[in-house]
Amino acid sequence: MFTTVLIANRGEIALRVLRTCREMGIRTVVAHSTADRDTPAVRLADEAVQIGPAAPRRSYLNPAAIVAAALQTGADAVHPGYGFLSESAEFAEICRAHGLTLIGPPPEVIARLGDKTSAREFAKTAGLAVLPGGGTCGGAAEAARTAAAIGYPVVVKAAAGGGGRAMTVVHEPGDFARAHAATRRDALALFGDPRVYVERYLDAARHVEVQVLADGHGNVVHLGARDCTVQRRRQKLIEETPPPTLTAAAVERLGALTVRAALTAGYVGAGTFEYVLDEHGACHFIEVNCRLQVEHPITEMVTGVDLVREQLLIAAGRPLSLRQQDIVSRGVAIECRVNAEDPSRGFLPTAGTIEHFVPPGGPFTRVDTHASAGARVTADYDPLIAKVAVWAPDRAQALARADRALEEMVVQGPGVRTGLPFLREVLAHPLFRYAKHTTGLVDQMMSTPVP
Amino acid sequence: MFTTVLIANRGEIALRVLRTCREMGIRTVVAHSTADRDTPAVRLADEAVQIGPAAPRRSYLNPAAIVAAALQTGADAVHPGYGFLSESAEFAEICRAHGLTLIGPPPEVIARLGDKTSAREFAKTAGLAVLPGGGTCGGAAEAARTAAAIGYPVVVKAAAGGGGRAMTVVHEPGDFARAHAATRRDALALFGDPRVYVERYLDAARHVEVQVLADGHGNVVHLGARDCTVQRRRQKLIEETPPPTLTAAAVERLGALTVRAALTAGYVGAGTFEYVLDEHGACHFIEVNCRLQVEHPITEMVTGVDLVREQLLIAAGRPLSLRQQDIVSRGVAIECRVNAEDPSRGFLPTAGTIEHFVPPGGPFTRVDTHASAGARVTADYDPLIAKVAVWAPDRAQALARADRALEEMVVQGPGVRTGLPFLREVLAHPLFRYAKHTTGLVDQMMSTPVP
Amino acid sequence: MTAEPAPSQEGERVLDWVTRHAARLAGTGPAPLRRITVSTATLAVHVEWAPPPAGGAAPPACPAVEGTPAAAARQDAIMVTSPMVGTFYRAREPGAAPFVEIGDLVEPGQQIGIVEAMKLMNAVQAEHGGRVAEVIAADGAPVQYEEPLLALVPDDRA
Amino acid sequence: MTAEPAPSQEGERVLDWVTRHAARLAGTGPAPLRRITVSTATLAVHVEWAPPPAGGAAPPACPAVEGTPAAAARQDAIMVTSPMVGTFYRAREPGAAPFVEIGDLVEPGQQIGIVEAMKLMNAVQAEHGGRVAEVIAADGAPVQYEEPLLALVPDDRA
Repeated sequence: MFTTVLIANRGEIALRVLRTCREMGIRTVVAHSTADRDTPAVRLADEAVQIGPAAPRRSYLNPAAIVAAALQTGADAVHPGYGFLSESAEFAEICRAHGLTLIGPPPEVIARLGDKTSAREFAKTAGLAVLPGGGTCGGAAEAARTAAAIGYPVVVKAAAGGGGRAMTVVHEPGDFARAHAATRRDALALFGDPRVYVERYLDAARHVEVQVLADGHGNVVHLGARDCTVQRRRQKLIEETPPPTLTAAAVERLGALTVRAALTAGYVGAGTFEYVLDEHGACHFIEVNCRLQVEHPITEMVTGVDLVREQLLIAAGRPLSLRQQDIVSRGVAIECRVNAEDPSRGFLPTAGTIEHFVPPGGPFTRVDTHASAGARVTADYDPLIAKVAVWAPDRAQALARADRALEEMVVQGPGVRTGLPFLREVLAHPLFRYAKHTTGLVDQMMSTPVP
Repeated sequence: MFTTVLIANRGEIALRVLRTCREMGIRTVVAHSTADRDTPAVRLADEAVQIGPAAPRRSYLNPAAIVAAALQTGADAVHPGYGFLSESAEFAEICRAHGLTLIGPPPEVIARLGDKTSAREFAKTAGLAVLPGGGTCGGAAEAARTAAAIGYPVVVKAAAGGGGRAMTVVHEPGDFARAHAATRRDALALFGDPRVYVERYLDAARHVEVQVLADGHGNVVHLGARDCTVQRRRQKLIEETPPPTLTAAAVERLGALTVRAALTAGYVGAGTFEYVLDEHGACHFIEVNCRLQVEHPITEMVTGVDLVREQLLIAAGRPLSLRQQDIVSRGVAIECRVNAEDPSRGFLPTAGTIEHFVPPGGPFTRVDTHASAGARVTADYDPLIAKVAVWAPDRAQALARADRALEEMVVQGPGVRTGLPFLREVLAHPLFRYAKHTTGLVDQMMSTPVP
Repeated sequence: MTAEPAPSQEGERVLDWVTRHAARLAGTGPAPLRRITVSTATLAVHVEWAPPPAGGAAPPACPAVEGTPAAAARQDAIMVTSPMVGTFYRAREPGAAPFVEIGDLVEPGQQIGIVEAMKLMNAVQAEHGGRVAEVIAADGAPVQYEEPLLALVPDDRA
Repeated sequence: MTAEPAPSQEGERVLDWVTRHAARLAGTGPAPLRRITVSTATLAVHVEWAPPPAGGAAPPACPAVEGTPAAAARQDAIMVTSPMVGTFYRAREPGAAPFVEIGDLVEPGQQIGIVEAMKLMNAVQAEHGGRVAEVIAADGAPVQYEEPLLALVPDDRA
């Protein structure tokens, strides 16, 4: 096992990784920017290294600074968390070149599955259904023909993209050429790579994903599926497991398919295969996330498996101690992301200082947060303040518990607004309660004026 | 189901009960003293009634004030929490006379099992082993003969006692008469009842208890056993489940015996049967707690059963929905009680204002607390600030997790001292780690001077 | 949150229902109605009132609510508060004259009412003397511990 | 926490072990040794040092530590800090003369050292001029972002 793990991230996920390292007796080094000097992960770390200024390009996205910090503190492994460099094949290569174990899949796997076009091609060979569509190596005219063959609406997406950026929905053939050119420009600007591809666009879809663990010895298991349909700005807001519209048998089938695909890909580590469900319940592969996900706690709550612990054991070369039959899912878990943002102004992030902070507690309630009274919420980073996850034997009780937990939570301070009231509106919405919502739920809620 | 439940308690347990009521859609009224006006339970309650001054005799121990508050707010049930009036047969009678459902066993059951002498007699008829001993209706001479027959050391205990008070250990026959007389005086002063009984005293015992749920229709189940051996001043400090020294089969046997005894007693509600384990592993009944216990969260964590929810359903007359085979215990859970007290001064309670408060969080960590930044810790009540409970697949991981959680917890303020560092010393103690400790552990730790 | 779009005929019925009940509902809450949500097919109704102006469920720790004329008068007043939680009665028995009325002079120790808890009638006595400026708790009202019952203003003759 | 009482012979061995190792252990921690716990039978060793005097793992946000003479001198000093995390070198190559020494006059923009990260040698330049009052980071020391390397005092001639 590793002696020292450098945590190359911030916020709640830095703390999450630190907690498991501490429990496993592994020394932790937290690499942090000047803006994060006074955060709990830095306070609790065995050692902390200031790697750069607030701007992520010069700190959390700077491979040289992170590798230098790892080498000077004697770290033998680097945990990238999620976001930042967690899915950079290049960073994975650099770590390898410097004798550091990056906790995640090997660079080749990230390169193959991280690119959306090649992931799509891979998925087809691995026997996963994909939405009609294809890459557009040729010009705009060929792309338009692809779009016509798929049938409108279609979406044009950056091959190197992610996080809902450089992505344009086209409803009419007449709009295609302009959208195609604009998305290429965005893709080049955002990801340094103009390649795009075209895919059928599902208006009323549900978003489902399968969590896998794969060791370096050819063993792969899945830990069930999560439903992440409630999104705003194409980012997840509420996640639950198991997906309320899939039967246990359907989850098992999707899990088995995913395990086979992960094996084919030579996947190692914790990873997530994302799918959309169309209105007929058919599953289509979208992408692979080669890292831990924000919503991993709900899988932990129903399975009892500490995913960060498994990541560390796998990265250290251990064979998985869990077989598929050991993974028994119990009950329902729901996570609500509490962001510092203003839903009434298009979910605009807000900045300020938190004066009063009371996290929820009590039965079957888990809170992952780096916030406390006195913490500053800055515009430098993601607006996530806290993840509130609850467990219950069934979905109705889990929804009631989530609402109770959000109700008792206090986050107050000048300038600070949170999505707490909006999250409770989602929990109370009939479409959500009856699990008849799609990824369009939040837009529906925002566009219907309050009487 | 009840429309409105009045919560006749304070601190973390008032909040605990409120949470489940809220999740079940039951209106809550919190009855509180002037000292507890600004507590979270009062803030979150649908309605709050100030029932008296800080002194418990005139508020939380005042049946007239509680019943008046229940009647004027339209409550149909009263939840007594633990401590205060939770085991008062007289209060249960008063509630019944006023048409209020007291959430707990019927008054007759409390009267029979609450008295330690009659509980002992009952246990014998129910087939539970008790320690050699007996009541002392006769004089001191008869009691001394009983003691001699038992063999020294013996303990003289108040029949109406509890909480480790009016209880004297006698090592030599020559000390008996004086100890007997003194304990009778204490018992009269503390409980208004001079009756005492004599029992063999176990120097090196482990403390184990079985959680049961019984409905009003003759169904009783047990939810496994908890080990509560780590005590200071005869009050529990750390509890864990399952007991590390009992095999699953032994827990099952003890559970089945307890279920049979609860059936015999006509028990209704949630209750706990307490036992001591002698050095040979033999179990001896000590007492029944006719209420929810402080340490109930660890049972909830391993079984997934919300005990307060079950209490409410039972009190509303519903038959248990759980059969014994539905109760599947998973993993290990440990609770640490964080008290405002100073271990280096005999665990003397400390008072003050909490300025910084950061509860632990993250994976498999549950916190039950009414504290937050700005909260006052007063000498009026129990020094319990927070209960930190963790879960893990096995005991070693659970111990590491408990230590991690306590390490990250911050409770600071002028005058405030907590047992946090001491709890971590217990977790690290070899006797505790190897589960070879007895109820004498804390005394051993305190009496061995630090080199 | 908003109502689900309902098929037109059902929509008519729902709108009718909302219109008929809105006025009645408005009177039942502690503050003006803010929102009514109706969901069809399985019937979910959600009614929300504006947050009450003051602290809501909080006990009457401080009797003064700033900004009202009575509040201003109470600033200098001596409060007679309830010695226990129960029901406040202004008179010895139904129909009898109240112990005190506005304008009466009250002497220290004088009984000003009764608080009943569990059939026990407990006399409430004024600790200090003064002239009754306001009767705060109504006859038969449920009162909490230390809830103000009467406001007295100091009077030289008391 | 304290050692379990061991049988006398084992006790001798343990005491011997502690005595031999205490001195060595004392030098390894950031502060004086505070406690050694030894548990026999299954061997559990627990060594604890006193808390380090300053913030421990906290980054060197503020270079001044009040109360020391150097700190007093630094109060008015201009700090040249590291532009990145890496290894600080005072000279262009091993054995060469340092870029600057105490007492040297430094001009704005003058190179005062090198920070190496991932084999890249990055020149460190003084933003402001001044006389070198203290060399804070040692040659070959790991430095963090914004960690002070040199202290300059303003000098009219600079």
